[in-house]
Amino acid sequence: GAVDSGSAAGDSGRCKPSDVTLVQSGRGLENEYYVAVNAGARAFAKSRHAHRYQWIASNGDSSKQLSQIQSILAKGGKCVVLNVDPNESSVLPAIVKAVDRSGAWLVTQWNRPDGLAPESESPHWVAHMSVDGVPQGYETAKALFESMGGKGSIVALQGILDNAPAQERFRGLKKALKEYPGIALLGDQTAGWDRTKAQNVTQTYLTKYGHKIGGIWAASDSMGLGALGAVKNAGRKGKVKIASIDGLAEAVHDVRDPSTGYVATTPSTGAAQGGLGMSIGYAAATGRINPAEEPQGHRSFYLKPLPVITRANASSVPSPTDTTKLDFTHLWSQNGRPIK
Amino acid sequence: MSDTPVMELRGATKSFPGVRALSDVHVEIRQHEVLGLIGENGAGKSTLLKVLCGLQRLDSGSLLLRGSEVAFQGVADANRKGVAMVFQEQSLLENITVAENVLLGNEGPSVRFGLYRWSDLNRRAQKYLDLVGGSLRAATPTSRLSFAKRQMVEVAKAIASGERGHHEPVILLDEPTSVLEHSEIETLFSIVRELRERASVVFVSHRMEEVLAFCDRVYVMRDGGVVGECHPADVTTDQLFAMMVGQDLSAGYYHESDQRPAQSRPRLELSNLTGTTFHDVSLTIARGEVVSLMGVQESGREDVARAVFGAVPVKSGTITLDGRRIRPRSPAHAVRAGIGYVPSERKVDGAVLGMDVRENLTLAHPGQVSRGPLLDPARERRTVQEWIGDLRVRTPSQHTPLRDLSGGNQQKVVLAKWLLDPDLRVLVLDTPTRGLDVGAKADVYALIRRLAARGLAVLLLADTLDEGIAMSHRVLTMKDGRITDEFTSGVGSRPRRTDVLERMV
Amino acid sequence: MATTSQTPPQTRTDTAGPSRLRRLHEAGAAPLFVLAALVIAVGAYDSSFFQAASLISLLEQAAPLTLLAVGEALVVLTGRIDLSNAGLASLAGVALAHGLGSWGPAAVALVVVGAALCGTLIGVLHISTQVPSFIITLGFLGIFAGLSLTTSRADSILVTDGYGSIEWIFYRIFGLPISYLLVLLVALALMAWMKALPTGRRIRAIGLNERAAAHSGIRTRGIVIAVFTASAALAGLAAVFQVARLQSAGATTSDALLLPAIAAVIVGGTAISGGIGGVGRTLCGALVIALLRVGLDLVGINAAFQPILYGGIVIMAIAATANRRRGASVA
Amino acid sequence: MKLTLAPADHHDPRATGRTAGKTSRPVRAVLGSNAVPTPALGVLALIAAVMSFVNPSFLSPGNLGAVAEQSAVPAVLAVGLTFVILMGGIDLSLEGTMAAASLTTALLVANDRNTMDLGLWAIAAGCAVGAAIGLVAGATVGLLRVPSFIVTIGTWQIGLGIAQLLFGDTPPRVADESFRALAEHRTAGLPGIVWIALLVVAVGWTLQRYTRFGRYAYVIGGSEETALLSGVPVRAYRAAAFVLAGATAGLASAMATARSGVGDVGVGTGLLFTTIAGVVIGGTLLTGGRGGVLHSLVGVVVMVAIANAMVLAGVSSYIQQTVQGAVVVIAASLTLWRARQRLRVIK
Ligand SMILES: Nc1ncnc2c1ncn2[C@@H]1O[C@H](COP(=O)(O)OP(=O)(O)OP(=O)(O)O)[C@@H](O)[C@H]1O
Ligand SMILES: Nc1ncnc2c1ncn2[C@@H]1O[C@H](COP(=O)(O)OP(=O)(O)OP(=O)(O)O)[C@@H](O)[C@H]1O
Ligand SMILES: [Mg+2]
Ligand SMILES: [Mg+2]
Repeated sequence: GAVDSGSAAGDSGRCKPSDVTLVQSGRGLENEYYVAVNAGARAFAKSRHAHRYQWIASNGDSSKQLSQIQSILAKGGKCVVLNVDPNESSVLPAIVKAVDRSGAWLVTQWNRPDGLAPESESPHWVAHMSVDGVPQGYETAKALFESMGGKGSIVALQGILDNAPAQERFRGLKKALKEYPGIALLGDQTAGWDRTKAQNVTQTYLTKYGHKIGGIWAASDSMGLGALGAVKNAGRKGKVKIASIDGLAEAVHDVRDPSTGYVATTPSTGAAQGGLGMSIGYAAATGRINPAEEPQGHRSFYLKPLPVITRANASSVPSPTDTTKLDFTHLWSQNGRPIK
Repeated sequence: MSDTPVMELRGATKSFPGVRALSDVHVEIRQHEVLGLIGENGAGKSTLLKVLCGLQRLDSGSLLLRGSEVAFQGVADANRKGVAMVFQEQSLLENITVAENVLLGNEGPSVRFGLYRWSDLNRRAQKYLDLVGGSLRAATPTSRLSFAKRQMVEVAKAIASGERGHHEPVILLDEPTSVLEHSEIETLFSIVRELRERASVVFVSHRMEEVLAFCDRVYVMRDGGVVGECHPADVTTDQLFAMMVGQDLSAGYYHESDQRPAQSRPRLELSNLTGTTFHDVSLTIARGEVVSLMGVQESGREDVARAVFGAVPVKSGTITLDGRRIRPRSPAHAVRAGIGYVPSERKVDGAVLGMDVRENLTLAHPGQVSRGPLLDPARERRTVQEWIGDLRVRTPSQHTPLRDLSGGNQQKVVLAKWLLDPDLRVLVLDTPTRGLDVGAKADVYALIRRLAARGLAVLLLADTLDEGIAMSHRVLTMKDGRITDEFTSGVGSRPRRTDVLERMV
Repeated sequence: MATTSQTPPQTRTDTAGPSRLRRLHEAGAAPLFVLAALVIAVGAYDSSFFQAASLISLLEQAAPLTLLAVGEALVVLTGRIDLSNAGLASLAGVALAHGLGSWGPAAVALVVVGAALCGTLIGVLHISTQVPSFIITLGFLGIFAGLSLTTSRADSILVTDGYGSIEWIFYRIFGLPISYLLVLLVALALMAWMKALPTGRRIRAIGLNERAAAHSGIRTRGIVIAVFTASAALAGLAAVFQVARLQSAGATTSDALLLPAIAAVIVGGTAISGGIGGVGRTLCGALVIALLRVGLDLVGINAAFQPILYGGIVIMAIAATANRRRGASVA
Repeated sequence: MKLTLAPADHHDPRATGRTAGKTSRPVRAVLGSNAVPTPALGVLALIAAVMSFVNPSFLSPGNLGAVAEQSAVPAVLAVGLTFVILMGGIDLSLEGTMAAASLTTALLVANDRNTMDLGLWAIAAGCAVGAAIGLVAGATVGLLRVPSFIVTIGTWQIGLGIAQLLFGDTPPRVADESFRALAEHRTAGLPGIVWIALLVVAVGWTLQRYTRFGRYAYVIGGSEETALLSGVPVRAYRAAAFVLAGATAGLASAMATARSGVGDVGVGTGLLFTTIAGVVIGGTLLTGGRGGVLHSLVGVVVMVAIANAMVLAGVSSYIQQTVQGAVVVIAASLTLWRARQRLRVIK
């Protein structure tokens, strides 16, 4: 493997629950998704009766994220449990290396470079979980195409190009497009997950293609909502259908309202990623599981795909920060297919 | 007319790090007089004026305005009390109009409720501009004015500032004539003469003749003190010189006896040199020869000098140095070919004011104080000390920032920067004595003679006609970008001023 | 006469000779004091910070930032700014990650030289078009970002083959981090260069009065180009460090180091108007910033308050270290 | 008396101002003066000319309206920033300031988080928050004599922190229809925010031309020393410029919030690049003293038009940043080309 095996290879953790420090790392709490992640992780911390829990924000700065983690490890030692959403996959090897060297416990989310996996690297990298963007992109696109009656033209807004979920989601869209020959993709642009940029790009598309556009697919809700703003301002609210991914409260709200033309989004996975990720790491640190002995499907996996949110089920969707449904005792209850 | 002086300084003392700029000075400015202030560089003239106008505070001593002691809160405060100054360096802003400059900080009724009333502003400014003549228009952007016109605007601005108070103003003029031409100086003097009717004027100049012709009373300063007070009627230029420098210098002022005949071998040759502001300029300077290039404004002489140094582009023609053709595309090329250049705008082009004396001295030829590629601090210290001694640079130490030296001493450092190089072949001097006191000037003249004797070719753009004639072996005149004539000028066979002048205008 | 060059008489307030404190300040002591104060403050909250592991970890984290900051300091000394160096480091990182597999150690040299050439291009464009460095390098920031995205195919690249040739940078020798020792070596070499050769003075002269420097025969254009080249080469070196540290490279990996690197230069006491400052104090400044980036987490400050504190402390640190000598612009 | 020789009339090569008397025709005089951002207008014309071949819908009224709408927010930002830059400073904090103001505004109009309903007064509150952050920067620059470049990096973070504190769990959604209408309702074919932007530009231009604040901005940018000597309270004016820049950032943020309908910490993302590049391309010098509000307006429109044109031209997302960066370099070179001169110092 690319990372040396640490000294504690094969051991499970022996930390006393009271010694464990729980650390959740992500971009920042100005983002609804991370609020949900934080809520999930915090809920887990609470369920284990208030161990030390810390949220650290990378603010989109990879070097800073690595530095924060290295500093916390230098100070905290073996009983640190980290649930990390790497700012970009390129910082992950270094994080794994640092964790492995200090004997702490790591669970990661979303991004990892090709060729790097917990099962082949280190027992201290307990697990990597992600959400499969392909079915998300596929299902939302299908809902969009259905709402358009299976024909017409769409434009697509991509996420930051340098990002695996963005690519997976777009792949899902492509897959759906193949199944709907009546639907044409007029163009796609990145709006970098950004609402304002999405609004500007959509506005430009609307002037470029005019009434040809019957639908907009966006790789994230924030961009979908930006697109909705542009559609509204162009006076075409309801006539242009929109579908996107992430389950932001506002998007769910708009899906409920038929006049917006917002047809689909996906449920938020933040709380599950925070809570379950933390509980898996904690289980390893306290010796409840021995990562080295867990099957591959427990080390690298996608969360179970959840049904998309459409108008039919929108009113029953729980809030993204709702953690009551999370079951921290059944560590693998949400596992979907393994990541190869 | 009352007897109380308008302004008075008593026991005024002012020190800067390492320098005592004023020591126990007592001066008074009387009503409706033009008071002259002369003295060598660093004598404290500008400091005195700055104290008078509120720019600097006294360490000790007192300042009296119309009989009562004052402490100005700053220039603006002094303005409000009727004291205004034209600074030695021009301080107009070129990105605003003339009117705005004249009334800067003094817009008064032209700004109502925070809003500019341009017509009113222009009208009021025009009033002051008309006072100084020269067909200045208030609404003109300042960037479009020539240097001389800007000087007039400065005077107008000072009058405007001074008249803010309820009394007759005191106007302080710090070397206002140094950049002006003959006719402009005449204009300035007539303005000041008129001004005398309703104001008091303090006038600083290095030109004795001006001071004598023009002032009612003169203070002579030396080393931060007033060493004499006289009335122009009673003294001669030579006496003033003597008083200023503490010895009789005027005899050997230009060091004419030191002029050595030029060698025959040519050093620098320009042939048919053409640039944007000069055409077909051909001239030759032999080893050991000083050639002065004379011309009025826009004659192109300055750009010829800069072209030799690679600072302005040449369109056609050739420059030959010691028989080899050179094409200086930048000053760096020229320097490597052995050319040195002392620019006219010392503070902008010549000196790095934020660096110390030592670093400035060795900036152009660090090789002279290095061992191999490495600077040799010991050798550097020694060399710099030698030059400081040789040129009598007055500085507290080698490590004093150049900013803290007086103008003349700065100029000496700028000159010495080139002299460090034993291989220097050509020295281009653009008004090297502008703003220098007579003592410093004499030092510079002596230096030029010495350099010529060493075999250098010197191209001199003199500050005055006399200087150009007295210092050179040959005088070339330029007009409208072309060379118009050539005069030889040996010891005892100097060309007549009028002849030279005729070919310039 | 241009208004920018006008030097009307300045108000002088200082009458005494330079006091010892002032001389210490001018020698660059202030950044050291700020650094010490911060270290003590963090240590007071959490004494485990004084453990060797924590301090060494801090040095390691500071290494790439320091390289960028030192390069930036050279540019800032001439009165210019380089907004592109962090973006260039990202691009160079991507190039290195691609190259290491097939070229091995030679890729390191190639990347540093390639980065340096990018700097030369920036310098040449800046000089020949006479467009302010701020805007040229802002443009190149965009250009580099786009190129990183294209060359990385918007994916991060794990380095497996050839990683051995740079991995050692983040080893430790006798417990000391090789990475930071290398940075020190580079910095000391630059300091010696600046001190013992005329170049250092020339750079400062350009920062203080470029026209006078040009009129003294200094090849100002060449030096400015060289300085941008050096900054870019150090950005390339920083990229090597980043790849060694991360074992991978992404299109935006180093982008976020831009403002911290500039802050490090200024906190170090180098005047943004040029001419005053140097390399050594920038080392200090970089450590201050590196510490600030993680210190607030170590102390356990709530994430939402962190930016406010960070901003406030940076401002105060600079207020303490800024050189307010006359002639230094404060705008 | 001695006769003196003055030096040749020395027009400083660094001055970008042009020599008088060379232009006779009034049109040329106007275009040649600094009053009109001629080169930036030229760049704009160039973009239009190229696009009329590539994709003529660029010049359709609908798309021009889109460009106007997308320019509105950065244009308002640019007005405030122009005064800071005119005085020789810079304000990098606007993304952080916008974040704080966006949250403030969204939480003060009718929203889904609390029961506030200040209506359009919330815009004033947003401006006030921006102005307060600007005041921190201005006061720090003035009192501590620290370069604005770095102070505003600090206040940027402070603004972000305030925004994060206000964010809570979800972005506050704007429910106030009259507030949203600023972006959605069209008058004479253009949404309200475009008219607001035009009004702000007009006010900015009036400030620049007819007020002490505006004229002294040129004075301070021309020479701080001279300004001080003339009794201009430089610190106060400089602080005022930062306050103005903060307030316009607050207003711009309110406009962007009306457009997007949520209080968003990322509301200003990318606008710093657009605005500063726009201001410089317009011809306002970063060293201060030259340029103006109209220049900045044109520069910002150039930046927005480039982004718009690239989408219309179908330029791949991968190279858009590269193209934009290259265009910045080229446009700035064109803008400043005529001022090139040997030994000219540009930093
Ligand atoms: N926007 C402006 N910016 C700068 N200056 C202006 C502006 N508008 C007007 N001015 C100036 O204000 C002056 C007054 O304008 P007006 O048209 O009233 O001139 P005027 O009174 O006829 O001329 P004057 O009184 O100067 O002989 C104009 O000459 C012009 O110089
Ligand atoms: N009609 C006028 N009368 C008086 N002053 C004027 C007039 N028009 C312009 N000015 C002044 O002339 C100067 C240059 O004119 P210009 O119109 O170019 O000014 P600007 O647009 O404010 O600044 P810039 O030169 O940077 O574009 C300005 O300072 C302005 O105040
Ligand atoms: Mg003087
Ligand atoms: Mg204008």
